[in-house]
Amino acid sequence: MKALLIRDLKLAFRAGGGFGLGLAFFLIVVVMTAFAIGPNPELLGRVAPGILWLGALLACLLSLDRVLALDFEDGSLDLLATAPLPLEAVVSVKALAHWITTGLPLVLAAPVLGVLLSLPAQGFFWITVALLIGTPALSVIGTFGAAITVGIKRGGLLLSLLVLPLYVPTLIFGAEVARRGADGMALDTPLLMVSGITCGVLALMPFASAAVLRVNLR
Amino acid sequence: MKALLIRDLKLAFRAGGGFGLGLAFFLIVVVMTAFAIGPNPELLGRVAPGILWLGALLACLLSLDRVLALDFEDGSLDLLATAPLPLEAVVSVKALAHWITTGLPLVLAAPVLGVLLSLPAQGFFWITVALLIGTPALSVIGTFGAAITVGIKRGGLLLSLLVLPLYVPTLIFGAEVARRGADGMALDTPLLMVSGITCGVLALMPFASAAVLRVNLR
Amino acid sequence: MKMTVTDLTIARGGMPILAALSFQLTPGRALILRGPNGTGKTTLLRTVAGLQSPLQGDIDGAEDQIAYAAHADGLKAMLSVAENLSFWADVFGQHDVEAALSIFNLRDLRDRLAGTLSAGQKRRLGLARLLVTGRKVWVLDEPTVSLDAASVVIFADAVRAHLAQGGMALIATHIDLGLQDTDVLDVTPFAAVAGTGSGASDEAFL
Amino acid sequence: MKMTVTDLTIARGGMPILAALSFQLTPGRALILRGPNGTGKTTLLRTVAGLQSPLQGDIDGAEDQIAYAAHADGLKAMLSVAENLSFWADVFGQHDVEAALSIFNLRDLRDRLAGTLSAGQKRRLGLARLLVTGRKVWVLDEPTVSLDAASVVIFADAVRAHLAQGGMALIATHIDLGLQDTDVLDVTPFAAVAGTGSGASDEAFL
Amino acid sequence: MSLWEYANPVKFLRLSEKVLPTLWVASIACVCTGLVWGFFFTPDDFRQGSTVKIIYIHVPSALMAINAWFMMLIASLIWLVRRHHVSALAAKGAAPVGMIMTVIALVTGAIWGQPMWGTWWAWDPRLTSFLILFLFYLGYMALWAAIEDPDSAADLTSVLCLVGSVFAVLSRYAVNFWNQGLHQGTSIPVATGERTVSDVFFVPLLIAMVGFGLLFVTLVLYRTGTEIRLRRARALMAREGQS
Ligand code: HEM
Ligand SMILES: Nc1ncnc2c1ncn2[C@@H]1O[C@H](COP(=O)(O)OP(=O)(O)OP(=O)(O)O)[C@@H](O)[C@H]1O
Ligand SMILES: Nc1ncnc2c1ncn2[C@@H]1O[C@H](COP(=O)(O)OP(=O)(O)OP(=O)(O)O)[C@@H](O)[C@H]1O
Ligand SMILES: [Mg+2]
Ligand SMILES: [Mg+2]
Repeated sequence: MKALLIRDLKLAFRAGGGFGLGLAFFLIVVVMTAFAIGPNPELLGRVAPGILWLGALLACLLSLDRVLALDFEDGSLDLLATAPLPLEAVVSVKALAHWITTGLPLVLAAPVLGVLLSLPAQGFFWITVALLIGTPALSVIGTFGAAITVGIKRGGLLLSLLVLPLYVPTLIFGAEVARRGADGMALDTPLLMVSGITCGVLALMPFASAAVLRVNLR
Repeated sequence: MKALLIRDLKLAFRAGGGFGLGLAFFLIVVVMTAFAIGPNPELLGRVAPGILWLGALLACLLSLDRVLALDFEDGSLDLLATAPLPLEAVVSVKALAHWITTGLPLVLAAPVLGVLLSLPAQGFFWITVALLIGTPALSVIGTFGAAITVGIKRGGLLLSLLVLPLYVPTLIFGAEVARRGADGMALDTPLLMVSGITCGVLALMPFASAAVLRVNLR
Repeated sequence: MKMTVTDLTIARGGMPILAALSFQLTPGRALILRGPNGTGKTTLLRTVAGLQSPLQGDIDGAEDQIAYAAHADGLKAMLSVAENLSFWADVFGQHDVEAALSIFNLRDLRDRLAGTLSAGQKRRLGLARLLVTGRKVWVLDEPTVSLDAASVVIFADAVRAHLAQGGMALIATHIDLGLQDTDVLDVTPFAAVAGTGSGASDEAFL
Repeated sequence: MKMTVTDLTIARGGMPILAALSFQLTPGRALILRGPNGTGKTTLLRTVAGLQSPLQGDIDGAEDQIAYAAHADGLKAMLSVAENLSFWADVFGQHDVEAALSIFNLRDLRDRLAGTLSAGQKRRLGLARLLVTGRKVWVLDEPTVSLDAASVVIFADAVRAHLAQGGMALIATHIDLGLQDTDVLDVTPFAAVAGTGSGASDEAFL
Repeated sequence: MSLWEYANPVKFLRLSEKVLPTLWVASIACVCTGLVWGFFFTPDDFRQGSTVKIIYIHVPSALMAINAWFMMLIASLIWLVRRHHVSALAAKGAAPVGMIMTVIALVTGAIWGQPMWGTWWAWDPRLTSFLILFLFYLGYMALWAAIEDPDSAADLTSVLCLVGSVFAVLSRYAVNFWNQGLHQGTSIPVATGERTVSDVFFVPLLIAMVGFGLLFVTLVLYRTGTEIRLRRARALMAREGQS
């Protein structure tokens, strides 16, 4: 398992997949939104938390199709399936690797981008917290989507079609936390919900993903 | 050339790539935005034109990595390069196919989604026009990006990184057209700019794409 | 311990392609699968390796014993030869890759990115992987594709060594591997006759 | 018309691997490239096919004459066998694919999705592509990989027929194709000696 | 004789062929009576005017849209547990019907919203969750379309349906939390004890709902039959190609 994690991280960095790209994409989406919406800072400030979440979500999404598809194409998955470690472990490790290379950087970058969107001062802390709690769910759910679409060549679009609806609850509560944080309102309910979703997903999704993956390998 | 176009369209439909997916993704992005920003219709109305453009842009983006990469992986590109038709033609056809399967549906769907974002009544016509004029540029520029990243496995993320900045002018002017249209202001300047960009890109990009592709093939 | 396959029926795309197939793998011996293109060798190997489930029949003594190698070598273009190999070694709980490297003389290529290898070199690396799995049963699908004569000999020696240590091998191939005293199984006669594929997913509809 | 390669030097990854290579293809004759793994056959073929440019030397009489077939067959999994073939036929301005289909007996597979073919069937389809290009010079990289004996014979016949019509063929292979009176070129002696790769992109830094 | 024996495609076909004609007649009759009655023989609502009549399409379709997904969920479970092809195909056949129902509910709702709320669309929780339901239908069908091997497709879509249902429920709550809407609550007696609609409107509505229910069953049976025949043809052709 450790070997797998290390290898995935290595690959992410070498193949120009990891860290940088997700971040850069995040940045671009945010900037683009600024362009698209127009320079009005007050307006930007109001939509900032949402846009940050949206950006994070899309950045995750775009890197999802590399999670399993690459290994499927070059046969690594077949070999891993015959290897001693259970598929559940494999998908979990993959999700973890995806989070480290995508989710984590986003969390760290969010405050900086918040500045670009003139996010209200008290919002910074909460957007970070919300993302920190929410992004793991995104990675795990995403891995499930990747496992379903792994057989389909370049299934990127289908993947996002399947995954995005599953992201809805996380997004809503996450954005709610951020928005309320920015407006300085009470936010324990949404915060609880996000944490709940993340925990539940972390606990159960890997089994679903592994099951689906087995189907796709046969 | 006709053969190539027909084949690409066929593949787009069979491999579950074409039409539907791009649309669905567009729809989802819009819905997600609403979740992220909040249900306030007045606020949504103001960001609507921008969001619609952003959605169209991302939908294009996500389907870009299928444009050339698939043919590269299974060796078709090598064979096409040794075939009688010039690479310029090949990339143009590919761009066309991409527009037909992605850009066109987006144009048609935009007004409907405008409803969801409570876009002001007079905005509908102009957002459609703006997209109709703008999306071809997106496809052609995107094909260029695809040609650059074709060597890289699952270069989807890198691709979007390279392409999005190139999209900025189109996005800005396109969104401007839409916004001014929505506010009922004069919009001939941005309209001219968008058309100009599209024409220029259509005329010149294919050569750049073909050149880049040649480099990647060797 | 030995591996027994009894009365196996396998399918692709919902239709049985090989039926009533039985054979045995005994330590120290290799079984060569032969048969024209499209008879179902690959499918059979995948089934034995547990990558797809048989329609009927069962496979005993295979669990966690099998090292599978197919057309796709599972190499990462962006990892060096040594890294690729040691990754699989770790996964299978082994440690030294030097032996494997030198046997398939990949020593001087060890730091080259796998993506820059030639077809044959890639294949050699793929085969070297078998040595670091420490598994007893090798299940190989056309292992010598695009290997030159010398490398084929190297491979044959590797198989012989593996058998000598009480290993087993199930190999599908079209060309002669120069392995002595191996059992040969021609799968052609087992081709499933239409309609006999009881349990095939589509049978229910007839 | 013939095809002449004079004093060719080719490189991979910025280092020359074959140098001072000269040969000729004459109508009606096939040239077999031999050499151990990693000597540079594939690179040579790609250069001849115009997919990469040589460091030195030149290739005459090749432009728009070459049909290239490599490890990757350029097949679309989601298109049927017939569709795949007729696409390439259209691209090369040819029309009937029936002949090609029947020669490589793919008739009964014609409506099967290419993605569901077995390794050998895929390869046969890839070779059938050559017939619908109508090109005079065939440049083939290990064409018989994963073909069974019968199919190898079919392929050999196809090549012979092509040559008989005044075609030419440049074939890299490790196994014997059973083609009579062909010229054989072993590329091993032309392996570039380190440092002689004048013109190699990195030379400038030395 | 257990119900399961109709899990055999052939038996199922025979049965459906027997019952389908009657079902067609019955469902169409119900729908027509319900709608005609509702449209022409009920007084205009004092507040909503004649626009209220759209309820006779809107509500039934809305209900069916939800029930369709339930039915798919159950069918998927049956497939995963007992691997009866019919149930998998039934789920496959139900999806488009359900999606159409969703679209109808959305469209009629939107049309209704124009006079009632003065807007075509509002991010009301129920409306929104219907939009999400629509997305789930889209994904589900896209997945069916994208995979060639029918059994894998059945497995994958079933799992997706299970997971999807969980998240659909989650989303429902999320949306409720996110925005308290203007869409009125349910007032069907079965749903809540008392009712807010007077009999005059209610009886035809009931008939219409029954009609839509029947129509749904009919369509699903019909489509399942088609799917089965397709698979059968496929099997026969495969057999041809083989022998
Ligand atoms: C696109 C938008 C809409 C959607 C998706 C939608 C969805 C639904 C759903 C799911 C039901 C559920 C049936 C139930 O639980 O009782 C329903 C019932 C109903 N809807 Fe809508 N609706 C929409 C718009 C509207 C509008 C604009 C109106 C007009 C004011 C409206 C009025 C009703 C009424 C009166 C009922 C019956 C509720 C009851 O049982 O009394 N809906 N709608
Ligand atoms: N989805 C499918 N539908 C119908 N037939 C299929 C499907 N997939 C594979 N087949 C057939 O199953 C047969 C077995 O394929 P397999 O790859 O096992 O053959 P093989 O013995 O490995 O051939 P080769 O020697 O060429 O590798 C082939 O004839 C193939 O055409
Ligand atoms: N980027 C690179 N850097 C250094 N060497 C490289 C690079 N790419 C390829 N090579 C080397 O170039 C040589 C030629 O490769 P090529 O594929 O032409 O060999 P080949 O004759 O086709 O071998 P095979 O018979 O195995 O197919 C190989 O030894 C390979 O290792
Ligand atoms: Mg095979
Ligand atoms: Mg080679």
